[in-house]
Amino acid sequence: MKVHEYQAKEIFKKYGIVTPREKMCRTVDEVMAAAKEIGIPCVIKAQVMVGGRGKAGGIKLAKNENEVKQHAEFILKMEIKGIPVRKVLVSEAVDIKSEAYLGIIVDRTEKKTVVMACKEGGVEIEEIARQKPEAIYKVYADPLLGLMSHKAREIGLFLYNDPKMAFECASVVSKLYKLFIALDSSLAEINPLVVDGSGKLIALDAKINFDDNGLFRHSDIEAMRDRESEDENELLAKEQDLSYVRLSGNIGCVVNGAGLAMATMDLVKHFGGEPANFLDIGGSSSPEKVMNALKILLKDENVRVIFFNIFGGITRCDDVANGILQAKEALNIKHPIVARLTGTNEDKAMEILKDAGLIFAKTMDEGAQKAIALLK
Amino acid sequence: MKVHEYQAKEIFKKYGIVTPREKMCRTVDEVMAAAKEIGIPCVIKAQVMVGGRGKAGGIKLAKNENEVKQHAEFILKMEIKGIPVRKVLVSEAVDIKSEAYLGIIVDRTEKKTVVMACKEGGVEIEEIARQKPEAIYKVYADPLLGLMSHKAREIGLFLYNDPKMAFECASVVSKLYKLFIALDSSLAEINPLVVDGSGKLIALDAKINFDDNGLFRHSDIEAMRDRESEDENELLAKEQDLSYVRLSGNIGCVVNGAGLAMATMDLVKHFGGEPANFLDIGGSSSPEKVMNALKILLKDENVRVIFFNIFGGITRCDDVANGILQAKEALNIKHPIVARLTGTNEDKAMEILKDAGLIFAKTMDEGAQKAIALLK
Amino acid sequence: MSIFVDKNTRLLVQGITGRDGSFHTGQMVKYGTNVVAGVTPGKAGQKVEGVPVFNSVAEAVKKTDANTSVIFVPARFASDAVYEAADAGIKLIVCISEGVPAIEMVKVVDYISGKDCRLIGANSPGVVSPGEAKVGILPGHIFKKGSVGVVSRSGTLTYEIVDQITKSGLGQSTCLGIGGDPIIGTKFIDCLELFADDKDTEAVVVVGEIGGRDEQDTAVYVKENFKKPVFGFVAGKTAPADKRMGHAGAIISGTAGTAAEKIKAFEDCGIKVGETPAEVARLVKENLK
Amino acid sequence: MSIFVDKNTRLLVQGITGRDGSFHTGQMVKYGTNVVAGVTPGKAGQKVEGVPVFNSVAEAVKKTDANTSVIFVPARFASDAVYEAADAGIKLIVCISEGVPAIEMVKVVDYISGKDCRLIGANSPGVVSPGEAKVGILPGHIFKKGSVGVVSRSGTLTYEIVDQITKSGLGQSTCLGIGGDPIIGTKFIDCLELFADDKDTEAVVVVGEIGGRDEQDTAVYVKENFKKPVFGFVAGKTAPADKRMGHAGAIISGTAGTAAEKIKAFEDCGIKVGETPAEVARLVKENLK
Repeated sequence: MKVHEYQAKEIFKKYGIVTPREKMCRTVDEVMAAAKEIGIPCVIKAQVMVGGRGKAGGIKLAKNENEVKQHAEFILKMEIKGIPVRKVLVSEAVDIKSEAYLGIIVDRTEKKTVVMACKEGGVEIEEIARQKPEAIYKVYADPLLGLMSHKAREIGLFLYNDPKMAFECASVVSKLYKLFIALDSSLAEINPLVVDGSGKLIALDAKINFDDNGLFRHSDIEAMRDRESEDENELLAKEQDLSYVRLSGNIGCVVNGAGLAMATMDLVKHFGGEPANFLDIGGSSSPEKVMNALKILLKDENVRVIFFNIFGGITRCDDVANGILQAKEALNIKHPIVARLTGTNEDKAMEILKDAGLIFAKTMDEGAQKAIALLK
Repeated sequence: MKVHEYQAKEIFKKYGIVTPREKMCRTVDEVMAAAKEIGIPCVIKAQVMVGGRGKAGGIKLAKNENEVKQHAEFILKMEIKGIPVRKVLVSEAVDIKSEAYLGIIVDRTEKKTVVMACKEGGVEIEEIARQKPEAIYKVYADPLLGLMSHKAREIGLFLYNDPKMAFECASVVSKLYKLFIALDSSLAEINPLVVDGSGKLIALDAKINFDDNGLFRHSDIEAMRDRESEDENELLAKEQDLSYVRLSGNIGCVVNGAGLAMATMDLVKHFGGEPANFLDIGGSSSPEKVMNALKILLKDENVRVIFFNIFGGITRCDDVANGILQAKEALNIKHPIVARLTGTNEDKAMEILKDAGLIFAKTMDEGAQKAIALLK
Repeated sequence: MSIFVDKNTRLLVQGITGRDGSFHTGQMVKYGTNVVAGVTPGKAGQKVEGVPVFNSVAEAVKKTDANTSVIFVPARFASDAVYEAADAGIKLIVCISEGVPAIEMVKVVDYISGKDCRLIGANSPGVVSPGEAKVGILPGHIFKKGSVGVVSRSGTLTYEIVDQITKSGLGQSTCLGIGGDPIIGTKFIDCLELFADDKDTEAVVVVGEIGGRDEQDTAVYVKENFKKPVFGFVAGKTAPADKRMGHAGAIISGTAGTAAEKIKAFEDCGIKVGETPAEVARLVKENLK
Repeated sequence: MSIFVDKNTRLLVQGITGRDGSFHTGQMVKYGTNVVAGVTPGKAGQKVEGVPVFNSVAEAVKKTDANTSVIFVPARFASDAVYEAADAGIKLIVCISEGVPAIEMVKVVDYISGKDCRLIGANSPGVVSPGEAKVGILPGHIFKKGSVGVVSRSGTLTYEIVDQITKSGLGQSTCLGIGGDPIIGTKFIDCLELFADDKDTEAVVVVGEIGGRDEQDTAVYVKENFKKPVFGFVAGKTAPADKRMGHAGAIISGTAGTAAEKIKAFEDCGIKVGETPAEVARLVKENLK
């Protein structure tokens, strides 16, 4: 789960990491008031959960009241990568002396939490990682003891020559690590971490992603979810224990298992079609789950054909068949349905579906090809 | 550092461990009021930080208002092992179905925190440890991961056959461990842990000792210190970075280093004398420290001779000598002083003290013997 | 021969009285797995599918000499279940539970590393050595004893590929899912090291997916160390960036962890990659004499 | 020969710029110890008694090949100092700092146990191999090269006994204080194991005190495993129960950990116990040919 910059900064503040004076606003009037409170010049930043806000023109310095108004009006009407900007952050214009990068993730290869630092701030860390990986300094936390003080100091001493700055930075690192662990984060990033004119360390930007698997124990974080910014069907799916991601194609895929669901999308593409979605109905599915899945799938008006690819293991094909039958009637589905149901109770499934007007396939290859053919 | 039962129970409550309804009182009137609030019959328990309260008559069941008054008057006038009872705890009379022992300490041999459980409650665990060690069930916490849930369950399943009770107990164990670690305890004990008539687990008594080395990070615990119950000279010594324990003899010992201080006491006893105290002036001593040490020592009116045993390493003998000289004058010390100062700058020390009227000794044996001889 | 599980496996089921635990205990017993014990704290004395239930793993191990454990408890209890099994001397722990937070897995994996114990998963569908033992939730009927090793980050996709391999006439030595989470106990390379020494394994199929760089590391390992033929598949070629595709570990971060880079790494290191599951089976069949 | 420290010791001082650190660096240098580096974060570039100061142990080790560290930092920073030294590959860490909470030491000791590293202390006065190296705060002038090993839970009491041994005409192979805290890195038995293999050590003096049962365990170890003569002393015969006698570890808990039971254990296992420090020196002298 992601949160906005302004939300991440609220968390930062709670953990004692210094952020600029700033205020989240939803309207131009709010922006005008906030700018007066914070002081002009100020920076107006679009709050959207995608990268590249700056390049898209979503971050602007306002040097006078007029510019505050202009920028606020402009940004609050923007769309960035297709996402409408509904909130902006009005932030004090910090006098930046230097910029650095600080981030924490769980490193899959080392199986440890890693703190990454780079003397260049404000850049895409993945870009740096590709182009000059040696510029990224990494320090691993002990899985059980956490990030020891000397490791936090190591980061500080890497980023800053001045010992006072280095130790102040070490303290920021320790706080960032503490919140990372306490909140089951998957990413906590300060980019850039800046030194201002008075030699103070400030987190100019903030990003925290949370591990979905840890959310059950952080209801306060779950409460921060900006439902407006997320795909409502994806949220709905999650609530019903389904896993759904919308794509831009027209062949709706219903599959059991995440790996098979991805492989099914790939297969549709392989044979020249365009998958409309990823949809994993999970391991132990019931007719209701199939019904729910189809409800979500059909909210996508691009969908023209539905392709069921079920490999029955724990999932029983007859359960899926019953679900299809019920949904077809209840939802009055007119879309052609290609069904490839194999494994546990596949014979029963065939019996259930024999008069349902479906197109059957023995293999997933056959199924994908038939689904594509139906579009012609 | 130790706290009273009522204070330990306040901590228990904060961590969710169930204790009886009860109230700490300082006067008979308070006890009468508390008993009415809590209900009669009730139990009145002397709050002193020594073992054997029960045997000494410091815990009494009051079955009616008259008895409440009688017992309160009696207990609030008691001395237990020389300690006057200044506070009592008025506690609901719990309907006890079974009693068990639960305790946590740091095991020196295994170098781990250990949870100990015994099906017999209300007994001295050291007594059990000596007489039937097999009756004590031990579970070690992982130093880094803590007490895993399955280990807490193991304790629960050892103490109770009924799974519901066992899991409730596991939860108590986890809470007790949590507070033990969080507060830098050296002992956390529930003795007895009882099951009441309704099948509820209640900590009927509570004991927590704290690691003095950890107190610097627990000002809230330090604030619980009952200065009335501790020897004021020992507290004063601690504040001045000295380590002092009063004994009952008449030869006051001033030594640098804890081991040597103990050995000095032992030596006095060995040659037939009685040490008045343990007093370690520490590693890097100054004249002021010697002065402070003598001030404390002389508050003990039993002291008739003072024996300095200093092995100069980091401690400089001339510093000690100057301290003696200054103190002798400032405090107008009339007691005979035997001085054995050896090691760093011992010649300078001799020079300083040559006209001070002290009795000198070359070895600690000689010093102890001269000190004893002075008493005759 | 085979790896991880075989006729010597003495299996203990943690969470045996739960819905999934009891159902799959039945399935594993039916397959012929030697299921010797189950654990659900507080339910000692019961039996599930004829298997005795104990209060703790330690007790179960003492009474039944179990050497392998499969975990079916809810995610929030899974890490403690692993600790309990490891503390009780279990040598192989297969964790089926899905949804364990990554930060907990970091601790679990570190703790296990100090013990003579291997963890597969979490979020693994299990391990099958056909004709020997089935541990986990994989459907037994698709397997056939043979010489192809299969190791995968996925569940049903593995079944699909195994099924096609079986239908092509070949069998499997051992098949397992290592789990779809970012932090897992056993990785592709760990399995390949064991397949390398397994006489019955003649070729290995590695089924990867988007996210992380385990496939890239594996490719290099295969090129440098692995003598038997390896075939690959990578799911998620059409997956968008920054979206979790079901599995917690299946996510392209920015531009890292794409299927394209994994496929390239495989091919650069001599691993033949199938475009579709069917093609993987075909490649194996064609290349195995 | 000797144990722990010798001519090969390349010493690093953690907290070298502090009051105690700088003073004792001078003392150690004067004794002839090869002090190669000091560490105080943020003070790199300075020199103390001619010894270069670095920002981190890792950097100091890289530049100077230090293999031993002595810690003089305040108690609340001591455990991190140990972690830092262990992480940097230091093989022997002598922690002088007094006042580290026991629960922290439990973690430190556990962490160290997984590394090729030994910790002496915390709350140790240090280690001296006369004529070779002095690490810590023990006063150098009382030592003389010889064949008696001395290991103690105390500081000045050790000096007293060593001084008397030296004055009796005997010398020492290695003398150390293991620290007066309840949880310490190295115990009596660990030292005896090393003294057993040290050709230059002919006899060992064990200086115990009240609290815990390390002396009792040591007694049994000596009886069963140790071939050289061992002499003992136990401080605190007159100490009252439940009072901490200076050292955090010197406390009789109820009726456990008394001097009497320790002396009995020593004597029951063939360790000759001196009633007074002077008697210990006398016993050693009389029994050593």
